[in-house]
Amino acid sequence: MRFAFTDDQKMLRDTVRDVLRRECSPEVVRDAWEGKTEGARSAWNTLAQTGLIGMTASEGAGGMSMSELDLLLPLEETGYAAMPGPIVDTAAVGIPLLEAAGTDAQRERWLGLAAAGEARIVVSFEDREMVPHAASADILIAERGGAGYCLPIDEVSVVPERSVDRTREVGKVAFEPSPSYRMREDVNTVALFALGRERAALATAAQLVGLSRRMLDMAVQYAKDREQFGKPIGAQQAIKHRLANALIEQEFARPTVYRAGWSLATGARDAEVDVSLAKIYAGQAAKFVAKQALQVHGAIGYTIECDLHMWMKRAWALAAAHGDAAHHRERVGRHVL
Amino acid sequence: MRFAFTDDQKMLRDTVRDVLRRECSPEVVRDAWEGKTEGARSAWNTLAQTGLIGMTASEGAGGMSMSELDLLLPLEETGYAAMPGPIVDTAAVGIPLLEAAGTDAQRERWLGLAAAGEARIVVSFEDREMVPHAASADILIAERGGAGYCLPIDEVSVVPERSVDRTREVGKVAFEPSPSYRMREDVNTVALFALGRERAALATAAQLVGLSRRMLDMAVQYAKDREQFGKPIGAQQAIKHRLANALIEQEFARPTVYRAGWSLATGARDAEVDVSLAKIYAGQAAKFVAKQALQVHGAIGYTIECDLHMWMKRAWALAAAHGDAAHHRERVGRHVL
Amino acid sequence: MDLNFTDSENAFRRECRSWLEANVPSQRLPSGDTKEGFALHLNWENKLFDAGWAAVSWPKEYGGREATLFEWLIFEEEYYRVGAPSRVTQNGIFLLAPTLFEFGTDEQKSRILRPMARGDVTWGQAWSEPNAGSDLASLKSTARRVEGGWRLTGQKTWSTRAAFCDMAYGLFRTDPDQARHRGLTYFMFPLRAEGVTVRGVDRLDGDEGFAEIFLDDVFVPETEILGEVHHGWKVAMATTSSERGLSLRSPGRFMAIASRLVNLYHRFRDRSDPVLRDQVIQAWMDAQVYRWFTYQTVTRMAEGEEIGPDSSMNKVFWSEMDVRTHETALAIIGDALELDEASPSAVDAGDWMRGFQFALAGPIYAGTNEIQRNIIAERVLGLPRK
Amino acid sequence: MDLNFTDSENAFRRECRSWLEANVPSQRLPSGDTKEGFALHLNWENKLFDAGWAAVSWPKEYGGREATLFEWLIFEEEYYRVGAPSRVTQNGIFLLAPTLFEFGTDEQKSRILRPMARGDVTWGQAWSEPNAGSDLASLKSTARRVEGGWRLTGQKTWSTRAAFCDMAYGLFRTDPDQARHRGLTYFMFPLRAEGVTVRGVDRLDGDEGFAEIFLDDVFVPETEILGEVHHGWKVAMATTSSERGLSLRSPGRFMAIASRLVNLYHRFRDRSDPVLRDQVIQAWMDAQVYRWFTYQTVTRMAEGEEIGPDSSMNKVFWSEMDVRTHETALAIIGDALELDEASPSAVDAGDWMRGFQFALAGPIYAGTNEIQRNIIAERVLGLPRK
Repeated sequence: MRFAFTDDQKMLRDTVRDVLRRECSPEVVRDAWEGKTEGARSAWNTLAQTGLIGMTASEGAGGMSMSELDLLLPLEETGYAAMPGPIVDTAAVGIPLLEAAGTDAQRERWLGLAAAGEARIVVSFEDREMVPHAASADILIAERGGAGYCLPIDEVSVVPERSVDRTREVGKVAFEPSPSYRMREDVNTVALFALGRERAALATAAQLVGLSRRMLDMAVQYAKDREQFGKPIGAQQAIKHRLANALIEQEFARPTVYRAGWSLATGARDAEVDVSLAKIYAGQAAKFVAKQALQVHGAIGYTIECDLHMWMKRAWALAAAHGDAAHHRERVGRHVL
Repeated sequence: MRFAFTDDQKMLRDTVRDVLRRECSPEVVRDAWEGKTEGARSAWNTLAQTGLIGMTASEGAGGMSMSELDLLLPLEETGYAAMPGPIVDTAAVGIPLLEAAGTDAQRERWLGLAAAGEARIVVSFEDREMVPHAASADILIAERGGAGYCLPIDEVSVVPERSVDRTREVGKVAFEPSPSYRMREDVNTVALFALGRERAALATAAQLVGLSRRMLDMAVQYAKDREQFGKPIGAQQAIKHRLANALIEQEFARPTVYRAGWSLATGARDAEVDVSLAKIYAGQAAKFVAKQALQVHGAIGYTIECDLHMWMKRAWALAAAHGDAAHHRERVGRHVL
Repeated sequence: MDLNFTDSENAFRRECRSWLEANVPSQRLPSGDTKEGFALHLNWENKLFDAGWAAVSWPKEYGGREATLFEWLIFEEEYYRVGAPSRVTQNGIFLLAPTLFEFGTDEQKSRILRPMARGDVTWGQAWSEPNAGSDLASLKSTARRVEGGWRLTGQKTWSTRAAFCDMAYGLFRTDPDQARHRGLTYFMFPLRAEGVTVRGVDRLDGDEGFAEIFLDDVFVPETEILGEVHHGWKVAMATTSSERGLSLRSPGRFMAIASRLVNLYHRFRDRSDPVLRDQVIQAWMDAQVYRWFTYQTVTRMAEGEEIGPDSSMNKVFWSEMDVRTHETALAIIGDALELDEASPSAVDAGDWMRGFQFALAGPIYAGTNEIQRNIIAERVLGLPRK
Repeated sequence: MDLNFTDSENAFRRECRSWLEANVPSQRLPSGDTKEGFALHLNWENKLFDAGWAAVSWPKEYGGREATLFEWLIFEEEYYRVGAPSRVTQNGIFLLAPTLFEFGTDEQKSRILRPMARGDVTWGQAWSEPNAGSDLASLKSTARRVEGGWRLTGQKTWSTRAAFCDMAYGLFRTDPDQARHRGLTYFMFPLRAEGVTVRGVDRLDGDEGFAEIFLDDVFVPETEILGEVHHGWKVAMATTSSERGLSLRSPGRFMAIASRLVNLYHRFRDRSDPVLRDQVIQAWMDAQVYRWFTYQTVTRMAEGEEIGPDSSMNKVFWSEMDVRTHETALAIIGDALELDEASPSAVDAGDWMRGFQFALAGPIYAGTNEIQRNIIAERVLGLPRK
């Protein structure tokens, strides 16, 4: 029993953290909100150059064969930076699906590009036609009627919707399920997409932890800086306890996410229960931290001139994505009771 | 629309308050805990002499024909004092039931005595064999198989149980449902007992409000008196907010109980929904205030040398009695959804 | 205690209801916190005033109906029940007007009230400054006495809808030798005068609902002072206590939201689990309980009692109830909660997310809930200040 | 990261389990916080020690097994899983012993540890005084130097089980010229010596679990000082941080309670509504999450890291989880919740109400949760003290 990441895993996290600190500042996120995505694209490309977009691809395909567990800390950092773009869909879900279920032609055409960060993948599970980043992606992988499809985005109808988090560029996708898009039929497609759902939920949970950490950092900094009645508001016990509670929620969510990463990576029994716990606690923590951070910021946090709102809105969206609390609690309930 | 008690109702409350302040001190409650019930009996008798035990009886039977609404503030005071004894069963439920459903002989034998406080009534609803104060009561009124029974307690088998609140003297009652105990058959027994249940729930809610008020008073006083780090603990913002939250819970429960009293007294439509709200909010508030009061008292509140525990334990018992939160929420749910 | 409405109260309700049902715009107006929406809302406010519904509790001479407090609550219940547009005049009618009635001269009242209620002259509040939010007494804007009046200088912020308004009101330090609560004066001032710059600030929900106001030696005549010079704090406290109390949040608002929530639950029943069902019940119950609490308070007010710090309990309760209720709605909606009014697939045009964001401001504005809890603890429970 | 137990850890678990299953008393012992129950519990502790399970992490020379931290957690999981008796020796083994290992002399360790772990000499803590609870540094008891030792005078309170114990430990002011944290010394002292009066105090749950200790010029030899004279604060902080940290509350305890709750739910399923079901799920999940959090912390400790103020997060989490879990159980039980072990109709002999009352102490003792939150805010988040 050893509940800690390896030095390699921490080094990878540090690399991602450094890249994002340099290239994905709040200004870059703010630009993406206004449709100016050059900065975010550039951060994506730098991550790709260091091999981080394709890290789950096999080494033959230009990747590092990394597991769900290896992916957690890098994804947490993308949440911390509120990085725009379909990194969950591409790195955590799409590339492994393409590799496991893509036809030779599909893999040949797309896998290397995806692993190099040059083709962005979005994934549409059965009955989930609403897909973030659909319009700006290059490839859609979709599950329809128990079969897998893989097609270039320009052959997909994408009806734009609008998220409270403008960087998410949500769209409703539809396409003709033509045989030419079909993925392999000699694999257990249903099981592979089911695994994809687990990976999506887990990866989202990791991002939620990162979002929490950043919002808490912002709130703590603000509480130290902002003075009222002649002293920093962070000296008030009500503010202290609010932020202490936020930290507790966040810090208990973290190992829960890490545990789920280990379970999925090692194929542990009841791994899906662990994934549900991860999603529930990470979503709950992020929403809770958002609320505390907003209250600590007061009216300033209530404007879009303050960066906080971009993190809060991402948190609200992700807490509901890939199974909201009700969905995952029901799954845990069936296991426990 | 006027949401306030009349001067008469407030005067009655003041009378009860004065009697209980004099005759039902914490020492009297503590004595009752240890089986020494003389003091509590004496308080009961004084309340009876001022007409307050029999107030719901008709004037012909020595009462004041008072309504469920009139009864609320006096009962709230009995909660404030944690008065031992079956006052809810006798005054709020038993006397009206006896008067409405008792045979001439039963009424002749018991009603005057009950109204004068000389015969204490306990009530056992269908499927509720656990009855507080059974052993020390004089009369049992019971609903069995849709019929009403009224009999002297010495003809009832009472198997003693023990409550966390020792003054409640809970017992399990059983008796031979002989025709000689039958109450009137020419009335709607089921409806009358159903009304009795509403009255029991409402009266209990009123007592819960009184319990809350006393626990909060104790906690506020303690927070003013107890010093730590050189100043009263009540100067700490965490203590302030804890007690402010307790006050809010309590003060929103109060009008909810009063509304239910008015609804029952005037036969308002959906009165039972109002009763459920009253029981839910009063129970919730009392449990919440108990928890805050205990935390404010710290270790001292955790001993039975501190009076607080007698109020807390009464609150826990009453919050679950006559329909717990789950029961009443379900009833409201059926109305709303 | 009589919790039935009187015949005349019922008649009043019928009159409200039938007028509102006949006149409320059938099309939802765009948000009143945007420039175009603000103008459309003013049309509605004109109509409301002309029919005598803009300020039902005001004296008839100013366009009101001299309604009782309970009639006012009835009006609000009906107003929200029918889903009528939000009131862009509220910072005038509900915050400034009560202060005018208490401290204003006859000249001020007859000049200001009717145009305010009709929406012909619109008012924003100018309480906060960048470093004086909850700690209002630390404000730094000044007023300097000049021939025939005063000159105002300073910066105000979080002024709701001030980007679209004509006038504003706030406190300025008139005696530089006094500190904190002393030496302040309550001024009304024009937003479109020389020396005034108003910069809109987008809120969380994307609307330009806030503004910053920069004042650079702006002239206002003597007639624009409310109450006495140097004694503005007392005047302002009357306004903020009405802001914190009943006026902004009548029970009708929350009863209407609870009804909409019940309706939402029914529409999504197949995917709403029993826990969500219970939260819907809770929301409905909370709105009821808030109603009884408020009726009790209004009875005390109607009978001449001062409410004082008790109103802090209202503020904490409704603001946190409002957040919970919207959270429940979003949980029912599930992952479509993120879609806004520009989305074809949005549930109820994204209203619940918009309402949620608006609700999140509740625990912050009009005195944060931290401050309200301090007030409750110190002034109601009597706990020591330090 | 490897969240599988190793072969040797699994072997350790099997060994614990089979010994415990064979030896745990089949009859529930009466509460260890009563005089008769205490004696029966000591019999059990003897047996536990003789089989080498009393203090698994101790060196073998003192009767331990030199178990790793994870093996200790495994032992605890098995201990609670099988429902073994609560440990009346815990104030010795889990609070005093770690301090002895850190600050004790060889003579002290070889004299004190084995009898402590075997339950032959029983230990109570004597931290609090009537006016020094959370503010421990304000204590007033004194120790005066005399020929060959010291004389202790003062009053201690909230001493768990001290009414039945042989010895206690606590801080006394040895330098009257120093204030607060300075000039204090950590003493071990006899409870049955001349000048000591112990008065039992009944707890909320009716057990005589607390005691007050009155000391009137009680002699203790020099050998009973732990650490240096006048430097007791540092020694005490080591104890209280172990009290606040892992030692009192291993995950196994809460996993066992969660399992019992699931079992209770199944038995009362027909009257448990879906909301209660959800709360049962929550309780189960919280115990899991607490387990992962603790495993993460224990890994850090095993790798030599100092945990420090992070342990305050454990304390807040488990203490509030424990209250919630018991509240859920009581809600399932319904109005029979009030019946205690003397009642024929009590559910599970009233254990849940008893456990609830015990749980309510969690947010109070070992540093109130208010203090823990201050620590988290100031020492982990770095917020300003004043």
